[in-house]
Amino acid sequence: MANETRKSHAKGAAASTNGGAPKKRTTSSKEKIILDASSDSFPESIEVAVKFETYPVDRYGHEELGLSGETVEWMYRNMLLQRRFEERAAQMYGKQKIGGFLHLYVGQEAVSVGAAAAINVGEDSVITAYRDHGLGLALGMSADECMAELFGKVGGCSKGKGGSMHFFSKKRRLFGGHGIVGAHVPIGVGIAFAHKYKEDGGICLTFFGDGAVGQGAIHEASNLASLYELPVILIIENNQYAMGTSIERAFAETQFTHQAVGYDMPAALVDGMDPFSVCKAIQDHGKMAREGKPSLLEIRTYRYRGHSMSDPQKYRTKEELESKKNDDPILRMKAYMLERDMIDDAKFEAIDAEVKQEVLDAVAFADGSPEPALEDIYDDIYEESDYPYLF
Amino acid sequence: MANETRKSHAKGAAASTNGGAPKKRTTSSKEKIILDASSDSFPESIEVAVKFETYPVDRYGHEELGLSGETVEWMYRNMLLQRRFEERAAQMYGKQKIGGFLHLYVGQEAVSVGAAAAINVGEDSVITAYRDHGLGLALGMSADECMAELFGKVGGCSKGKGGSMHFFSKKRRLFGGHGIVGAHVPIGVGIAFAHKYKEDGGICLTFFGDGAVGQGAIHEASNLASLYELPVILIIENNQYAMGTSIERAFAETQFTHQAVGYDMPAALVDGMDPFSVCKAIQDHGKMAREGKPSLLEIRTYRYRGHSMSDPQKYRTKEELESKKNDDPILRMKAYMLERDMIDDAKFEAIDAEVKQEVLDAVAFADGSPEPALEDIYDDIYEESDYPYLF
Amino acid sequence: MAVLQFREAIRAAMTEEMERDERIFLMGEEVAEYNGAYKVSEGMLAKFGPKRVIDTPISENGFAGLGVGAAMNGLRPIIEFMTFNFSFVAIDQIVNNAAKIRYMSGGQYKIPIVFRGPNGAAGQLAATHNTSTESIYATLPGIKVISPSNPDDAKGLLKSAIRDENPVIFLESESMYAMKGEVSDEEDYLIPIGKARIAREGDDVTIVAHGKSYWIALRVADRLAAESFNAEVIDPRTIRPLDIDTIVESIKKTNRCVIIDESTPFASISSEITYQIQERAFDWLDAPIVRITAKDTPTPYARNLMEHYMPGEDDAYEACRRVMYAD
Amino acid sequence: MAVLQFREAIRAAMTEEMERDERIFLMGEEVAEYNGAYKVSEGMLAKFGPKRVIDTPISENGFAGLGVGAAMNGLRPIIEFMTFNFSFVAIDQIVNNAAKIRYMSGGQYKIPIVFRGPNGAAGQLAATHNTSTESIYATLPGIKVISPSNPDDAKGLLKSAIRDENPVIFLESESMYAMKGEVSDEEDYLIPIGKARIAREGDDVTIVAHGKSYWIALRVADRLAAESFNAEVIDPRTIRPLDIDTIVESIKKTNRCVIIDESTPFASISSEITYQIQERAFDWLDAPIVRITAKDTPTPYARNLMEHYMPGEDDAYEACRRVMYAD
Ligand SMILES: Cc1ncc(C[n+]2csc(CCOP(=O)(O)OP(=O)(O)O)c2C)c(N)n1
Ligand SMILES: Cc1ncc(C[n+]2csc(CCOP(=O)(O)OP(=O)(O)O)c2C)c(N)n1
Ligand SMILES: [Mg+2]
Ligand SMILES: [Mg+2]
Repeated sequence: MANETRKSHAKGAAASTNGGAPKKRTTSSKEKIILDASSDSFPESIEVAVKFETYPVDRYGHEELGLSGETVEWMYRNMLLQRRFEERAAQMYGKQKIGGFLHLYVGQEAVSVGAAAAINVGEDSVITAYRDHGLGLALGMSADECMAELFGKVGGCSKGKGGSMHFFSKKRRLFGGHGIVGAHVPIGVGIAFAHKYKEDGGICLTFFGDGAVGQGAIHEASNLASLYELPVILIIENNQYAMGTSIERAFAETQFTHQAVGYDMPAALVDGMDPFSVCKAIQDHGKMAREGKPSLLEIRTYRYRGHSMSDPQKYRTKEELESKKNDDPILRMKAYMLERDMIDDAKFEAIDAEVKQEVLDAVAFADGSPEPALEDIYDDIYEESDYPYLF
Repeated sequence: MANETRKSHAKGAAASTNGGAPKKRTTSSKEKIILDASSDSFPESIEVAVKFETYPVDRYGHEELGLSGETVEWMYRNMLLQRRFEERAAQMYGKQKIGGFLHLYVGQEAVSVGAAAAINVGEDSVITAYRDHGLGLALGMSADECMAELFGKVGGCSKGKGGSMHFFSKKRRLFGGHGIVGAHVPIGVGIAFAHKYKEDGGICLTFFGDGAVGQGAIHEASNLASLYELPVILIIENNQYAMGTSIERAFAETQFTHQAVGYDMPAALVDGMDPFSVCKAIQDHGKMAREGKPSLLEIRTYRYRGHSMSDPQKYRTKEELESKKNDDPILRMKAYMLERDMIDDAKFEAIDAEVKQEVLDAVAFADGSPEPALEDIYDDIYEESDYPYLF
Repeated sequence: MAVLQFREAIRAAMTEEMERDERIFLMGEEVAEYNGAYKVSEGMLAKFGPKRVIDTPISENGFAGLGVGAAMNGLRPIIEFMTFNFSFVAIDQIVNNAAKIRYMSGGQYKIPIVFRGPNGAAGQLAATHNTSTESIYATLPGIKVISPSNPDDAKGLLKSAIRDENPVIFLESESMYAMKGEVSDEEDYLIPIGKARIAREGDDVTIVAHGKSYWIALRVADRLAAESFNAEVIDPRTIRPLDIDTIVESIKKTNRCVIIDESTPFASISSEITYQIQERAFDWLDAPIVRITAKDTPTPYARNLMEHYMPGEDDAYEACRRVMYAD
Repeated sequence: MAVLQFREAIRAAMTEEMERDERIFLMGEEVAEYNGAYKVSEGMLAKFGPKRVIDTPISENGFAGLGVGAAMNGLRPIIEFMTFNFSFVAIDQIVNNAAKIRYMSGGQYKIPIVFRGPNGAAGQLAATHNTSTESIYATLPGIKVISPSNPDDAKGLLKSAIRDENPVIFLESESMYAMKGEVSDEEDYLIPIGKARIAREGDDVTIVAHGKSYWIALRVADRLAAESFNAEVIDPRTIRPLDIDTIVESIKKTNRCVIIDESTPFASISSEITYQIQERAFDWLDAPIVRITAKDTPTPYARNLMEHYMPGEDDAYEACRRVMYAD
């Protein structure tokens, strides 16, 4: 097989259509032992040897990550805010103040704050699936606008039109909140495409669940991201279940980093119970993304609550759940701060009280915010105000 | 991370829903160095080291493959038949006896005959894309029914309703001929699912082009095949172009065997210019498939003609094309047989003449076969003859 | 007669058919171990085992295609979409494969497959989770589309769908799953596909409504009855093929028609029924046909907007009065 | 006025707009180095370079979604489907994302994107390669759908589509690409989206036909003219929003209507136009509206069947005579 001819032909071609930049085929972490040999002959055998970085818990301190003491406090506070916000939302769901589905993020908070602390919020972009409250709050959306959205009120971040699954914030560059599993991942890649096109230096964090790995959309998006060298990090929030299906029952290969091999993409495994590990991973891969090297992160995390409010959770044992809860990211963070004398118990109590109040205020705000007017149903569909709807 | 808990929980689960059989996670060719360690801790690093088999040209003789002299002669004859059939079809297309698209297989013949010689035709199943004439003939469909299909006549294999892209033969278990790139691959996996379900010992060869690797359907189908341990071989006929797009311009990773890593699936690279190499690869992986181990084959081949009849082929050089033509599978086979004195020149001439006549007869048959009656347009849509169509 | 929930009627149909025919299997997300996202398949894994009740990854395109292939190779798959909103990632398998392969193969390969699951609105789930897909699927020659309105029909029609030799789209409803109704316990209870049901006779106005909307039609008919108007209520049950004969017969009696459907209006079932009525009963129509549908908008989340979005009973009632020139 | 091929008119529209606005890019299979599968984008790579004219892998779902994301983040993508037959693997991105995200975000994110490419039948390509998709896409609130019938409209409407702030489906035709016609060379030639064109005035019967079918309508009108019947021919140009006002005005004059459309009939454009006409002009109709469509079947390959499948000029002609009670 005239391997060389093929390759050299292609190089020129690639140079001229991949968004301007030739595709660089070598990645630091991967060696193709035989294939890239510049021999004209068919290979005797093919080997692939790839090493993936990992980001375990308790390895990183805030200083080496360049995070200030205030940022650390913010991280703690925001995780707590997410937790309390969602606990309250669950209560409001019980009172039927909230309709539809409500998917809680409880247990996964370290992922969102670690990510938010690693990027330039307001310049970089973020997109995720329907389990989106945590990310919204981590990006700085107010508890008010978030709670009001759950209540379906005009004060909500999406004016009450999106609900729990569809948080959007143009200001914070949260591109949603998306309900069709996997379908927003190509969108994330497109957001990154626009960053590159506009040369604005931005990157797009594209979060999705382990379950979404089953969707073809992820495959197409991964190849496009790598082929066009887009500033994106594809982030699997592997909480180990998609509704009642554990990853082992859904995937032939449950080590998701391995997916990246098919796209010549770097990948890493991250422990999502420590916000510093997440932050470090996203700092590192964010840098790569800004240099045109997209990557895949598998972040191992865990959701303490059911998939949604109606989930009997027979698919996991109480023991499993309890053992995971021992790994709580908020407790870990608290311990970290106490160990280092960063703040004292009184301050923790103050934060607790503040956060509690913030959530109560959000409920009051949401309660007080008006329902949309019925004629608003026709707003926000088209740009035009005179579009001729059917009646 | 409580890796072990997770794993052991899953094993039981997998056992009960993966079509009855627990998923075996170890494959001969792949070693996960650290991940499978039964440690409760998060891995320090992850490595994947996979070795893929290769099947180069000129490595295998017919005897070690268990092929008789007659079979070898059949292989030669059938490749020639495909070549002559398509050359004639191209001519008939010029005469407007054939409409629509006509995608020729010229250059790729070794793939189809190698495959046909490796399976139990009529018991095993085959499905492919729109470049399907070669496989149809290799499976024993008559030149008559094939040519008549191209002519859109009732004597055609699909009664003139399918045309070039849609050859079907229930008798030969050719499940099509499919025009939507990639979309038949899940169907191939489903055919294999039925073989396993019925326990009839059959396997399904699922062919698709390199271009189809861009489709999400392939990703979903690969995972399903591996997860359910279905008797299927996913076969990429990598002729290095999808229309005018070389694989380097379409894929971040052009070594397609690497895709298999994400599905914990064995894969191999096959030189498709030698039917024995193809045959051996499909024998080996067919055996694995029958034992419930699906796999991925990348068969490197080359099409001498344009994508379809209207392709100016500016995307490749004359030199590239000529160098590939030197690798012709029919010439190779002829040389093989001559070297071994399997048949003499006179016999080759006789075969040539026979094949030529067979194709001429097919044209005559197609010409003479009647057009479908206009009312046939309503046949073969539903089972019922009294379905109330709109008019 | 037994009183069953809608979901139980569907389960009964699947169970009876699977007991009868080894080739039938059920596949979809959470159908097995979880007992169904909406508990439709509860207990079926226990009964039939993992060979025949099969959980999938979230790969609708993959497993819809798998179903088509299995059907071509002699099995009779029931493929559950958790909801039909998610069928859009798999629709190519239905449009281009399930609907067309029999034809393209000159009749060699038949595809006896049922795609089933909830369709349409189900409360405040917002725009991506409330799509009524019948107008789209019913455009496809090669496919049948069924949308039952009650447990009895659900059972009888699903059994027929499973036995049908063609691909069938069977549309259920999240919000109706808990609805109870009398269900025949006849040994082999089969309702023919393509036959409408005249749910209530009347000669003042014909109301056509399938699925969930049927219940609005009944309530409207009640209100009209209180005013001594007799509405004839027709549940088409099957969308493709459509039993236009039954509808036209009714129009010839009532001379007016209101269609209730929770699809968005453009190029929907209501458009099609209107075309066919005016084609066949033009001279019998005394008033324009009126449709009451979902609003011509994406589905909003907020409770009040969502209610406003859905076809309204009051609107339907007023439409009936209007076509009867009752005001 | 210049005489351009249909494909050249489309190229001119894209080229002019891309010269005007840096944010516009063209992406699709074979659009760049191959110069377009049907040579629509010929020379555009050379002109605009690989940053703005971009070849893709065969990943319609991926690059349609990429386009949606790019549009949300400030660009104005033109996404080419090699043909709309292949849009079914990507339709979820259109149904659930392009059409709904503006709404679900409460208006925060607009999605100015054009999905374009050939639609409908194109000779003997058999069932999977001949689908008319307008009936399906036009069901979607949030989307606009355009189907021009001639080079001039193609240019003026595509320019408007590219400038539109909403997602637009722009349907072309393989078989019309080589058709020549006069095209305005006005500086900024914009035809408003949502305005039908009265192509020919008449008061005996209204023929409504878009895209390729428009040319059948013209031929039928010619034949009728030879018999002294004056057909009014309306090309709706835009399917969603539909300019029903223009159609209804015409019906009020002619009192009869024939619709020609190469979609399969069920729940199609013709069904919808019929509903809307009878809704607004019931009392003006002197005969049932008749549609002439593709057959209610998958598309066959054989030449004679394929011809039979398509809406026929003779059928349309006879339908016109029938609704005029001319026989
Ligand atoms: C295409 C599609 N199929 C099915 C669903 C129904 N569904 C909603 S969430 C979910 C599980 C997703 O799991 P995962 O991606 O792991 O996210 P997690 O809920 O764990 O955050 C499913 C199957 C959907 N929304 N979209
Ligand atoms: C989903 C889809 N997208 C696009 C096309 C148009 N198309 C037909 S063949 C082809 C190239 C396919 O290349 P490959 O898979 O390598 O097969 P080959 O032609 O080389 O045999 C394309 C893009 C299609 N048929 N289906
Ligand atoms: Mg999950
Ligand atoms: Mg190829």
